Amino acid sequence: MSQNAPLLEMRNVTKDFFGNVVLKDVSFSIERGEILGLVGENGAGKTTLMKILFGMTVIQDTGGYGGEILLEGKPVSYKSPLEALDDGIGMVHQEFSLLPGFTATENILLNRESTNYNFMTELFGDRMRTLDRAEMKTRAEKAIEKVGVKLDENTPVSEMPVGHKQFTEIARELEKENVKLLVLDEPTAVLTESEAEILLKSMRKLSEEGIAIIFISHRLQEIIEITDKTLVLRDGRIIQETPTDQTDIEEIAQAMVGREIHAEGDRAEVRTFNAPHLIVNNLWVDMPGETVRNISLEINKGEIFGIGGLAGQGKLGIPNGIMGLYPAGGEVRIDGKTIPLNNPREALDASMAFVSEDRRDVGLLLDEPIDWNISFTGMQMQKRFLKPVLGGLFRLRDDKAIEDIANHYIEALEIKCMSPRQKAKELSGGNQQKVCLAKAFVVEPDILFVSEPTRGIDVGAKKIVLDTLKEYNREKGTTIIIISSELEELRSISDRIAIVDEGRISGILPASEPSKAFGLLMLGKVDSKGDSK
Amino acid sequence: MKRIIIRSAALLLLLLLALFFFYTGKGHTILLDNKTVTLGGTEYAAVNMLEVRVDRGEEREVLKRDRIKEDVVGQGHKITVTYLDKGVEKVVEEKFRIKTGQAMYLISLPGLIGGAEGWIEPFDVEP
Amino acid sequence: MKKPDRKSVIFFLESNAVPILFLIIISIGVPYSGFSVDYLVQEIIIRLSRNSFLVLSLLVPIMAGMGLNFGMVLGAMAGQIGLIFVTNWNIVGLQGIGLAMILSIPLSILLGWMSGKILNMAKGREMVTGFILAFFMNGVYQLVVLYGMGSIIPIGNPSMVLSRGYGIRNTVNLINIRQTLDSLIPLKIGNIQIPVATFMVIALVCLFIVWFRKTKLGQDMRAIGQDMHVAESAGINVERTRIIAIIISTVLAGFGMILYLQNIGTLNTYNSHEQVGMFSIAALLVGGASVNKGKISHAFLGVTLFHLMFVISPMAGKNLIGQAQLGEYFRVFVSYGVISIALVLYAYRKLKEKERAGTALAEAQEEK
Amino acid sequence: MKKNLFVFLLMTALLASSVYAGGSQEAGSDSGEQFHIGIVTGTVSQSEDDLRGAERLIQEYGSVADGGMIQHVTYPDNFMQEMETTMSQIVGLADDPMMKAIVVNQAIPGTTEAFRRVREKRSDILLIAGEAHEDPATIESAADLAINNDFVARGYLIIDTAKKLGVDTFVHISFPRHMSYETLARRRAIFEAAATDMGMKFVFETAPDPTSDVGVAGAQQFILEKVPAWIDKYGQNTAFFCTNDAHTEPLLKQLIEYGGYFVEADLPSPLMGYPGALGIDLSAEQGDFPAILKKVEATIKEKGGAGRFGTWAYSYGYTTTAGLGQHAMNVIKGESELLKMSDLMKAYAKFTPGAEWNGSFYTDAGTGVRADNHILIYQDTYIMGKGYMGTPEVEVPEKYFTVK
Repeated sequence: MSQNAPLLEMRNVTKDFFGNVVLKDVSFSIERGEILGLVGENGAGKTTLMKILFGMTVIQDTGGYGGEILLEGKPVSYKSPLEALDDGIGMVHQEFSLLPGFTATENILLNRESTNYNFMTELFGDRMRTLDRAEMKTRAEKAIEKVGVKLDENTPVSEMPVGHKQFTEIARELEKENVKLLVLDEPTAVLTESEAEILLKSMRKLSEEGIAIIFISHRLQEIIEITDKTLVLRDGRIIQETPTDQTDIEEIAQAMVGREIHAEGDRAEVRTFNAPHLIVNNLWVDMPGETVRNISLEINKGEIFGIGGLAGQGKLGIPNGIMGLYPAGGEVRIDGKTIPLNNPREALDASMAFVSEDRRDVGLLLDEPIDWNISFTGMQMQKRFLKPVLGGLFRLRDDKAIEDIANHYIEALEIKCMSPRQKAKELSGGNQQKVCLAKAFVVEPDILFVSEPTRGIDVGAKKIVLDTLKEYNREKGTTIIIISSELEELRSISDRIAIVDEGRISGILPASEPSKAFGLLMLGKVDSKGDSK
Repeated sequence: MKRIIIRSAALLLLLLLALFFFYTGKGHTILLDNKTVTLGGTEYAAVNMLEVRVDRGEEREVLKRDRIKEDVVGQGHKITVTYLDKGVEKVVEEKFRIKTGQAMYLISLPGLIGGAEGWIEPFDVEP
Repeated sequence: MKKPDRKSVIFFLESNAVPILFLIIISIGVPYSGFSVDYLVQEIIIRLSRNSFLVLSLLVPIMAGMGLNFGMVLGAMAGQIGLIFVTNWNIVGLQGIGLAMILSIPLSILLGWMSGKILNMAKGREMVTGFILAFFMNGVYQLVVLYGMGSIIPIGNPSMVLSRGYGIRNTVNLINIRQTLDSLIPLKIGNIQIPVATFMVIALVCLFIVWFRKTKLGQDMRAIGQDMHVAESAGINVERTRIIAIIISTVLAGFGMILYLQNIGTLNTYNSHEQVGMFSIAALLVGGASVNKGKISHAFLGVTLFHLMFVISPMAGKNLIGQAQLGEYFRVFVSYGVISIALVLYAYRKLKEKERAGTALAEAQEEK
Repeated sequence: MKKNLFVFLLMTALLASSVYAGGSQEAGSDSGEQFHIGIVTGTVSQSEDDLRGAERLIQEYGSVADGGMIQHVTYPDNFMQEMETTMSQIVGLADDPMMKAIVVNQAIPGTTEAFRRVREKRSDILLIAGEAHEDPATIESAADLAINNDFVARGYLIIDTAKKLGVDTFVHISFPRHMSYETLARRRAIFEAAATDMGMKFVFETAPDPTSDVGVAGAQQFILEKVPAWIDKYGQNTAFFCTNDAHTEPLLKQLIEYGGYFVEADLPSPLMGYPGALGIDLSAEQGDFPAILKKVEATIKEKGGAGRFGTWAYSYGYTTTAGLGQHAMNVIKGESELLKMSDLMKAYAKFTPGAEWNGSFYTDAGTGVRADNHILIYQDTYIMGKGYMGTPEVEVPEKYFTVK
């Protein structure tokens, strides 16, 4: 082990998921006590990079990775996160990996509890040791102190405010004795400003103690404020690697978003609308991880309205709440008529349709054939594709009509399949997405919500999906609300775009504004005056 | 190592406990017979009036040519026979052990009173 | 103490809907049944001493997030096999009970280990899998007892073996050990017999469960019960821990079955174990437990309410409707109907809780 | 909070029960010298005849609820699973201070233990078990009187009757589970011995168990399909006997059509199998056995089955419930002795005008010990188109009592 070797070094790390390259030649290093800021859009490859570092099983299951990782000069390759933990690499996850029913103490010391001897251990092994609650309390208190927050160690996690959950999780990592490197994946996303401040302070303290930190954040302000070095990832490549004091927010934002130059070319024509169609007032939605706190929107008839924002800020909560899939409150009106919330049926009856981001669980009946999937909602909701039998006494499925409609959309959307009878799960992601769209088109809604329509599909399919949406909008005059994490995609199709940050609208801009303006909105830099019409 | 020893000891203890339960809990049937018998060549005549008690059970009367059944638990037992010998009340007390594997024993009370060898013998029901 | 406001009362009612529903039906039913207090109290005490142990055996897997363990029927089988041997060897009294328990341990461990393995392959579907497993194992049990015993496994007692020479008769008389534990320490208050020793054994299990929750293993089980993946990523061996949970439950169920049968006094060789699984689970649910939450108090309350219902409903039904067999139908309808309602109510409660979380969020909005 | 709830609920339940129970006891105390008799039977779906017997008693003596003497309750339909309920039903009867006798028909598993419990509490209650399911030695230890149908004597008498009807082959239909019942297995052995002694051919045929996977429908289908083949194989002069109630109906149906004899059912009654097999509606005759028999007999004759089909004129289950209830009443009033055969027959005869009864005490085949409180009984066999066969007068040779 050489003392001059960096703490962690990654050399030419490359990873593809079945030919789809997500990381290419990523090389960087981090010294002891250094804070590295890792930024990039959603899907830029940050998470995959961290998964590789921790040896998550999903990486091995999908064919491993290329390149090498050196810890203190020694090549390492972890088979499981536990091995990484043993080497002193800790991770604070974006989604909480805490046990809700356990107290802070119990979570911080999970599986590392202090225990007392009793005779039963001789008979049934060490797990028969009883917990030493007093000792656990002191250890937990010490760890919390290290984070530098005030936190009642006896509160169950389920009763904690989000910020405290985050601190608990960090305390858990710090409690480990040999921790050398800490990965913080968007730790401040759920924190209030003052809480974030505390966290940043404790990060500084940790770095002084020689603990290196990889800090993943969308809040560029924080990156600038705290990191020693900034690393910008885009499309799986390192775009920029600079000491933080030599760059600024604008530069980083531009490096992150990147494609601005060519995106400007095919901007949609500017259209104007003046007939409010869907009005949302003070909407809140309790969707785990996508909480909507207070949102008011006014969307015009025939408009394509984009909703953007970073993951976890609540943009997905909006359609899910309006469609009644998650507990919600506030007011939703269509053409002046109030739509009851928390009732999917009412939402559908109000001629709204929803293409969910959750294709596999909500969107599709995976074990059923394509034609069934396409016609299912229409059949259920509008009694279509049914023919009356015995003078209307019963209604039977009209297989002919179902097949016709399926063939129509297979052709229109270029769904690549063997036949309309093929099962949905046998299709590729892009084609599944097209089936979801067809399913929504069939019910001919007035308002169509499309959530993350291009997530996880390739570039070609993306274009078809977006073009289809656009065409459908132009042809039928359907109001389309498209929710996406990809700003460029929104800009290419929408008339106006709202950016959601921390469960609130941070601004609504015409799509023709430069991407930088949106980028800043996303990062919560601009005060949310915006153009709300 | 210490643990292995303790564990095997515990296992052994459990086994011993099982054996203890087995031996002390084993139930046996004792048939008490008051018939004229010939044991070792000597004839012992049935006794007219006779009361018998096994361990701390209740005293039971066994009539002439009668046979009664007592259920006992364990191996070591005591039998107390009270009878009238020419108008005089006499008590005979005998201790005996029985084998765990044998479910049923036959005790000849005249034999016992007469002090014969083999007043107790295993008894099997013909299947 | 906080002063109860309307909301907290409603919350109390909602979260205890099932026991309260039972209580209401029982308090309507008791007068119609016409039973005396003595009889009812005695019945409750008997049922508590008879069934609590079995119901308590369900708590450990619930702690480990494995739901209600239908696999306990396997433990019951092990207990019965222990009793069959003990009866065959004519081991009498407490020693018989003790020996039967010791004999049941290795069998229970084996069966528990097996079902744990299988349940690990069917995570999230433990209850159904356990049910089917018990059904399957019932076949194996019958094979062993009806064909194996007396032929391969020597059984000498002619009153137990069928006259054809192999197979155990459909009832085994447990007169040798009948109520020996119950009557070990006799206590009579008024006309009420209290089986002190049995309750002491039950108290011992309760202590064990309380203590067990405090051990590292218990803590690991609770962690797994809350989130298997989090526990796994913290380095807890989830599969092994789950198997241990099932083994503990199975061993306890075996003991519970022996206590149950020493009170009943006869063993229905081919049916006794079938009786206990469903009823123990129903009792626990009635007591206010759910698939992922079970406390000791739930077990006792459940046994009391559930069995009281079974005791009074036939008579209450008969006196209400005036025909004996309608009493039986009434009992079946009420008892099983209420169990179904209980399950529906739990689902409803879950929904309500979700809604409440939403409302809390909305209120938080208004405060801002 | 949970603990409080527990205590609260318990207290409320007890309070409620004490208040109400106090009331109900007062109500009962003014009926003077009277006493109550508890009758426990199955439900209509499980064993209708038993239940009708209880209703017959209620008709005569009134039910307790209306100030009468009979307290009738039922045991659960799935009694093999709900033994605890059976027990509490029986023990619950003893809670009535005026209860003087409990009759359980049929004495399903759990009866013995329930009787033990009643005895511990109330030694004054007469405990009578009709058609005991549990092992003879077990039920004898707890009941004052246990009754079974005389499977020993019937083992000889059924063969004897068949012989008198001119049968030369006797087919016994059953399956392994039933052959694991001591009583059924022993009767089969007697059948075989008697048949061999009388020069008849004895055949054992296996049919599917209705409680197994095939279900009742499957088992019945099997019988429907097999009977013609059996008749073909063994000839017209063959008598059939089956141990399972579900097998009886299809067997009768096919025998009427294809020929063959049926002396009597396992639990004989004019209602056993005949109504279904003949397709006759007996709802108007409910409980009136002479009328039922008349109608069944007429239909049998009409279909050409005269002299080939038999039964007991009065249902065994019906008379056992009613007869034992009556017997208990006679004993309590001091008019009868509990264990006197002739007194028992007197009580039975009340409900079976015209039919003779006979019986014996049960003797354990292993030890040869005669039980003094376990009586086996049987009724005269009635062959349709022929009349009573006089079986109670037939002497059963001693040797058959020891056949194992």
